[in-house]
Amino acid sequence: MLASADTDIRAIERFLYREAALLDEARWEEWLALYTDDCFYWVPSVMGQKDPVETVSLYAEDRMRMEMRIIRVTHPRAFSSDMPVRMSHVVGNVMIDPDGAASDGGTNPRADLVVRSTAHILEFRKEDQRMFGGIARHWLRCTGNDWKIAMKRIDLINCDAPMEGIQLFL
Amino acid sequence: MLASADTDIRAIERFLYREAALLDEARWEEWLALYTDDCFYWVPSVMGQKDPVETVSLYAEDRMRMEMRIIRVTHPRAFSSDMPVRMSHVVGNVMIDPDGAASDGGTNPRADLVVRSTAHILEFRKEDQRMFGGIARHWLRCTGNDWKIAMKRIDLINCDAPMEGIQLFL
Amino acid sequence: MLASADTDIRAIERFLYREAALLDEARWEEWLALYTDDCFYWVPSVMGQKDPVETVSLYAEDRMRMEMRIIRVTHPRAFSSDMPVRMSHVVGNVMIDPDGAASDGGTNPRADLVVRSTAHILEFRKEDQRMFGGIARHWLRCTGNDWKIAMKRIDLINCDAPMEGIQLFL
Amino acid sequence: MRYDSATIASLVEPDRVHRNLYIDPALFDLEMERIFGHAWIYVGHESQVKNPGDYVTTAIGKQPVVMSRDAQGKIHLLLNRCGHRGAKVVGDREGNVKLFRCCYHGWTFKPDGSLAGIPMASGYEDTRLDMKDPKYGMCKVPRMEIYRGFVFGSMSPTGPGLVEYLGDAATSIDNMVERAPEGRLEVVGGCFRAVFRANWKIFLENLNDTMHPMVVHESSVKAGEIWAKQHLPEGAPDPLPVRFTRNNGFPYAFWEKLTLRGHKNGHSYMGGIFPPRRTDPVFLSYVEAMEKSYGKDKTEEILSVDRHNTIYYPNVSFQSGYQQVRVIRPVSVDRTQMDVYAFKLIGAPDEFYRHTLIYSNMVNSPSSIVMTDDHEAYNRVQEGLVAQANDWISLDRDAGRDTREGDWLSSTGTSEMPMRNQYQAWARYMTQEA
Amino acid sequence: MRYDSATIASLVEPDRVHRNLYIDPALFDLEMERIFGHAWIYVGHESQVKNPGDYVTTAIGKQPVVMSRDAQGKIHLLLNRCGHRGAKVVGDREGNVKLFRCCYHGWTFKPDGSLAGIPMASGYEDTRLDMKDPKYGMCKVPRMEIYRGFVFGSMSPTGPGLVEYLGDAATSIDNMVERAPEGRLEVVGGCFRAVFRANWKIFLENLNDTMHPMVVHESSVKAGEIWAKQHLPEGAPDPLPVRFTRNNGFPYAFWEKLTLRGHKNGHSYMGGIFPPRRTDPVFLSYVEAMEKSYGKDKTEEILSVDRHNTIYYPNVSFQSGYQQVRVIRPVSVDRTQMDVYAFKLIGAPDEFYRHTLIYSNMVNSPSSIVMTDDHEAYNRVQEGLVAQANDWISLDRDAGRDTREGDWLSSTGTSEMPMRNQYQAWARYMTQEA
Amino acid sequence: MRYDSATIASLVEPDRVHRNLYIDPALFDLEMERIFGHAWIYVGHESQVKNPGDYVTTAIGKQPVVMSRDAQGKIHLLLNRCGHRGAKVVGDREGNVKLFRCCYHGWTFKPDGSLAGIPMASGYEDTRLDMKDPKYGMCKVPRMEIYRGFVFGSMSPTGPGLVEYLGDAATSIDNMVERAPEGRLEVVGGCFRAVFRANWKIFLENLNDTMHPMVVHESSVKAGEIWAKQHLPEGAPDPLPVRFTRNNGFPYAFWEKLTLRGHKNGHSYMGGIFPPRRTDPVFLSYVEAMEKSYGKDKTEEILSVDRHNTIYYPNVSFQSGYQQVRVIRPVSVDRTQMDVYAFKLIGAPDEFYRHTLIYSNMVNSPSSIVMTDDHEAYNRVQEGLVAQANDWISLDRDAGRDTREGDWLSSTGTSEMPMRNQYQAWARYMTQEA
Ligand code: FES
Ligand code: FES
Ligand code: FES
Ligand SMILES: [Fe+3]
Ligand SMILES: [Fe+3]
Ligand SMILES: [Fe+3]
Repeated sequence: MLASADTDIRAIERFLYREAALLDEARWEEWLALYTDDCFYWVPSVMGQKDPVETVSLYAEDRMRMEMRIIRVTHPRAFSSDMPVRMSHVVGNVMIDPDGAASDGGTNPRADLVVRSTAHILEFRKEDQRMFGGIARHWLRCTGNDWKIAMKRIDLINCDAPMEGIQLFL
Repeated sequence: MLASADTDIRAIERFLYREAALLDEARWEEWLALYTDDCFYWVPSVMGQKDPVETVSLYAEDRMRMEMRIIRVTHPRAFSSDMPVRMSHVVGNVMIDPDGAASDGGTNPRADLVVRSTAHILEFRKEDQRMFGGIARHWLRCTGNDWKIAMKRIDLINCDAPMEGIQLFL
Repeated sequence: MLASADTDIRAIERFLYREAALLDEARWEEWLALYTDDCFYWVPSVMGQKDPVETVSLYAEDRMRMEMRIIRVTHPRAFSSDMPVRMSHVVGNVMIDPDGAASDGGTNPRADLVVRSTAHILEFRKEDQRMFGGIARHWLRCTGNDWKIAMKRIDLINCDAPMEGIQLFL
Repeated sequence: MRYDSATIASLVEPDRVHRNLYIDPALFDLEMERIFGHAWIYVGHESQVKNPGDYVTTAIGKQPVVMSRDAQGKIHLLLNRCGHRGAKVVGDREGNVKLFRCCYHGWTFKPDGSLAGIPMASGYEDTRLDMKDPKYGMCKVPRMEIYRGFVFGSMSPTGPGLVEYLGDAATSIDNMVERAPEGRLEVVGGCFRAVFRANWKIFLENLNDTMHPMVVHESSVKAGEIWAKQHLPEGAPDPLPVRFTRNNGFPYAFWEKLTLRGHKNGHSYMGGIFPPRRTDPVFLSYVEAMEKSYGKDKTEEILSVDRHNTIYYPNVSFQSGYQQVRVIRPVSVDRTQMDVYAFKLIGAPDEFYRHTLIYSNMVNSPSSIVMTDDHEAYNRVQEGLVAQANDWISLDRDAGRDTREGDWLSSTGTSEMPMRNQYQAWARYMTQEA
Repeated sequence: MRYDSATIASLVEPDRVHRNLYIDPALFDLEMERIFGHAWIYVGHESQVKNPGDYVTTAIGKQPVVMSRDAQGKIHLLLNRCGHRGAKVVGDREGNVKLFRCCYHGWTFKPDGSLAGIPMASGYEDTRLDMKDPKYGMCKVPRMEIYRGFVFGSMSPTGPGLVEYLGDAATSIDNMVERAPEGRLEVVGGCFRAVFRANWKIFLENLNDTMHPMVVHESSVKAGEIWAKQHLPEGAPDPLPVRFTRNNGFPYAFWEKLTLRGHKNGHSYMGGIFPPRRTDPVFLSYVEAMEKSYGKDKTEEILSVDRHNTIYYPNVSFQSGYQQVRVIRPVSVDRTQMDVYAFKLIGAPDEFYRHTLIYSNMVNSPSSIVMTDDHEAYNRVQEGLVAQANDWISLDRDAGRDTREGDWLSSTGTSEMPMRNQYQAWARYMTQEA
Repeated sequence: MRYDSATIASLVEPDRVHRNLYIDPALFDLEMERIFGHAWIYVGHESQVKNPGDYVTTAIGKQPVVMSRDAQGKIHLLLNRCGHRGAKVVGDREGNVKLFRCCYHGWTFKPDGSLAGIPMASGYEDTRLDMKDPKYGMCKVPRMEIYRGFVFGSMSPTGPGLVEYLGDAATSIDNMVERAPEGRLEVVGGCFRAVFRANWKIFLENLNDTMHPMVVHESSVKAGEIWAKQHLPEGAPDPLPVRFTRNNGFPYAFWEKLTLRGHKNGHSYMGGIFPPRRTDPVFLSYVEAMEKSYGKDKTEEILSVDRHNTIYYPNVSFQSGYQQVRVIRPVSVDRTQMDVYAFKLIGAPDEFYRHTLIYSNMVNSPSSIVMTDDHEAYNRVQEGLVAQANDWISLDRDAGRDTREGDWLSSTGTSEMPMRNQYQAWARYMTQEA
């Protein structure tokens, strides 16, 4: 019982680590392939934001907008990226989050479980680094013998601070 | 044997992750409930500090002082917190620490094992972030089918650097 | 099968955590003992650097140079260290890296597997902290019932940024 | 270096400006004094302080300001500083109070800034302190005026009134308000706070700079085009995200034909770049609501006012079609904060506001695939101007072709007239000593 | 802006000071020159360099200083700079050496700063270099004096001696020393280093500001009260942590009755806020040790001296009851470092020192639930003073009611007299050109 | 503080310099104008832009510069700023283009900086804009000259030519080039970028400062010695890593005998510290290649030129034996960036270049066990000079013993002559107003 719980969490960790690796290596197509067709990617602009439809969000993207962002970032003329942005994700404190559903902002994604982890993201651009940190939640849907991400939400501790441009997915 | 060691460490990780989550979500009562009545919370002000009674400490708090800090932080007039402080803890490199007892500063807590982990803590307040890092040690006491924290010690790598105010527990 | 994969990764994590602990505690001899006699320690100065012999590297050290660095850092007259440097390593996202061999820069180390992890390293010196982050790869060789590090490569996201002196191993 | 008026005047020519305007901290300090210390500065909207006791913190240049509503419902602009020993009284961004209370010695202030109470006031008998003296309260911003719900403040006790100042550039505000079936707007929830490493004037230049979109935004234009080609049947209407990105890629001929008008006080606006009438059900139900309030003709009239960015010099830009208001706070000569607010049209269907948010999130977020390119362009200008190559910045495009009618200059849609116009206003402010 | 003496004098009035004192970098630089460059500055305690060869690094204003003890046991204050090409000689915070050795070319210096050796000194024959010339050594701080173990330095070769400077404000130091049964104090282990984002003078204002505790510290006052109510039987004595927090919440009447005295050189002190005689066994055994050394009456006399903070202008504060010494180093006009030392009373029971540490950890740590609120208050003042609302900062409380006796001003316990007194001293220093 | 020439001249004496040279931001700004704005500044090597369209970004003082190669193969130095509104045109570090394109409005520029195209140029008819006017292009660095593949630029349109400027200090460059069997060098791959918190001149002082190695580098000297003792049989030849570290520990007698020469323009060089002829197979096969190209005698002649660092004032240092070039960019009065390039000798065996890289990685990397100690020493000087102890920095060693022959000063190998020589040049530049 505990063992199996343990097994599960290991498999989930592997899955989240893979997502982070794809982000850090800018392998966008493979990254997006981890998401469901009806996925939603949400980074609120307010701590504990209720929903993505009553107030602005740093990111509130369905698959269409995620695809557009990827086309753009990989486009040769995305000059904001001519000094490339590099990222390094630590996915920490991975836990099954029984109450996670409550934070779906009313989007009610179809998912089999919600995983909560701590995101520490170091970003480098031009000659500066900055750090992002907060709680990441993944709504995972079981598909055959693998997972897909139906929704991802990241609550950054500095979500409402003045910020310089963010180019990539967190 | 290895499997069981493995199982143990998983359970311990879950426990430490839970502590971190309660800190990051400022759920102070639940957090404190993880500690024993005779607990001790210690953050030295000197690298490798011998004990908490011969020199000052950033934190050297028994349960009474921990309770007072919580009352204070949650008090509406705690104006230092009217721009709330937010934290994000990564609990990394969790290991059983066979020699951990040696670093109890002579407090000799009643515990069943000492766990060592690496703490990376990102803090946000007003518009700034700062990073804390170092070694965290938890003295865990087995209580029925769960753990309690009899003592926690964090050795920050910048423990003796000039510091702006720290509001919360690390 | 999955269980055993799981078991392995746990053992590997324990091994990498131990390496990090020895670095954070400046226990250099014990740290070096984790490496094989024919080991190679490499930190490229260019993102995705092809090899260590056609362009400069932040570190490109065989065991001899590693030993020299340790003698030097521990030497009483290493005045750059008279304000000691302190480090805190989080070893995150530990994964077996099936394609890892490709990034050996042509050094072709004799190893049984390549492990990929995310390194977040907080460094303190004088009164400042700075953060390093990137992908760490360990080429592990199975020796009896333990591992040895045949090669370590760290690709820092700021590898080509102007940098103040780095004293220690990352 | 200290600047006299003659020197300052010499930095601005009809068709070019001196590089120092963007990089000299001494000029920046003078700007805070002579422009942000005199002009009408946008500070917020009534709806941010709906109820008595509500307050929000804002700024006028580098001055920390509180906008509050008193028990009688009157709005006040206060400098965020205690009359005792100067502590910042309000620490958080918004809230509701009966009295403001200073954290240091507990002096209290009414929402109108007047001193309400001092612990142990007896200590002040027979001293210079006079509880009625506003100096001992939270001082008022010398002037405040509200135009159709939009609150402006001026640090100067004298000068033209707000209405005179806005002139008929105010029509863009009028139109944004009228676009609400109930004629009222509301700020809901949070706002974006973005920061760029460039002088504040570079942002103002950009807002009516119609020669930049197809270049700066090329990657998001392509994102829209490529996505559409991949996913949409030939000739299908653009979903909003595609429209919001690809429209920046319109041919030069399109931009050249846009209206472009500059007002003598430094304001300006450009014509719209999105189809003023959409055909999706959300928009249609919105039109329905409009017609119910205003009738067909008036609705037609309101919706036919088709403007993109309207700049009110020196710190705010309105985009009425998607109800976006962008406000800047200069931080230093090479750093600027931009706050972006999305407004809700009271009386419009909820779905309509969703579209407003889609615009905000896609176009005006710090993580927007559109705006980040603008900000990088600003940063690039700031980085480039370090080079001493040449003391002058060109504003030559269509120079000498502006036509004046009353308070207004008009030009072709791709002219640099709006910038020339801004710097004429700049020179006027900056040469007013005192 | 460059300040002449008349302008500086005009910035300080008897009952108010000009806002520029806190925010103008030019004034800050002048302060470093005219105040920290002349006054007696506290640098440390003898016990920090117990043995020959011991040294610690410290500072006088922004000057890096080394306090060392030579082979004869004499203490020296040296500027931490090599006489060759200027490298900082001592890099760590403390240690023990026979000779200081510069890391760059290996010049060596005696603990008294004199040049001990130069590799290949032959290269200096017939040159201007004279090994006996102190300029080629580590230069001495022009003046050093020690008062009962406390070391002060002055960057000015002339001026009043330390004893004259301290005047009988020195009685607070006397009392702290006498509180040791053996009449000696000792610094043990580390110290706290806290930083706040405010001008250094705001800290000095705060130390005898008795109108702030019940407000600034309200949350920790409540923490003490609530905890006590929850856990203690009616009327039980307060455990130390409760006392250390709730006492800040005493009624105004209590503070008003406190002694408050200001010395002409800018020093001042306030009466005690903790019961001078405790009844716990630790304190009783301490009293026993005291009486063994001093006898009953003298002990009574010593313990009845009941003062809280004593300020020695411009950089140190003593709290004798719990043996706390707080020292500041101005970093910039809006940034200050504060070092806190806990002293051990030699001859007192070990347990007694535990209580000293409990006080340090609870009240003076960067993570204290008490002091962090003070520092936030200082930061708030610095943030608020950006506002141009009003050029003046009020020091009106009980103005005009101070009574002078010799070097001293006295006032009611809640008066702002100590600040008025500090700024009179400030103006005196700052108008001494030289 | 503003400096007139007399004041500046008074800051430099034959045997000492004033502390302000290292810490006064006003002097730093003047240096950027009068030294980095006039002297020949090293910017890069031809091989960094091998092919038509290749470019790299570099700098002259604080001026952002692009080095490019046009279709005809000609190299150009351009200021990295757009002729329109000033945006930095090139954002990345290197690349290849047909035309540079500004990110903001799409103006394009030829590799020679001339304006190639403007979208909708029609907007500029009858305006001041003239497409042929270089001001509207990417402006050229006023002068560029190339000496044997090494590219220098000068921000001053007038002044001595590069050859005259280098004087016969150029022989160190000649020798480095001739050490390539094919007489050509090449930069391969990346470079190191190190930053230290000290004034740029402290770096220049250090390069021919032969009194520092045995002290600053003691820990790496010991590392080499100890490792050798532990692992090598008595009298075995030193492996390179041991040589690269322990040689810094040679006795003073060795350094005293080194050649040390200073050129009137501020340049200088010192004799070699590594055996000029190695005996390992790699070196022997290199000599073979050399002799194949040059014949025995010429090879002998080339390899017998044995110099360690050659400084070309004010921003570059050559080490020919291991083909290291170190270039500095002053960032601010107390911050400097250093770029280190390793050169490949065309025609030498591949293995030979490996040795060059071992030297780079061990000696010149930001994580080197050697250079980090130099940088810490520079930082220490900057930290120490805060102390007002003494206004003067000593350059006394062997002062008055320099012997002049033509453009050159000579001295014993441990003299501070090279620094005295640098500051004579410094004073010359700094007193040229204009
Ligand atoms: S500063 Fe506000 S009450 Fe004293
Ligand atoms: S700088 Fe100290 S010995 Fe040269
Ligand atoms: S700024 Fe370069 S094209 Fe306009
Ligand atoms: Fe744009
Ligand atoms: Fe206080
Ligand atoms: Fe060196």
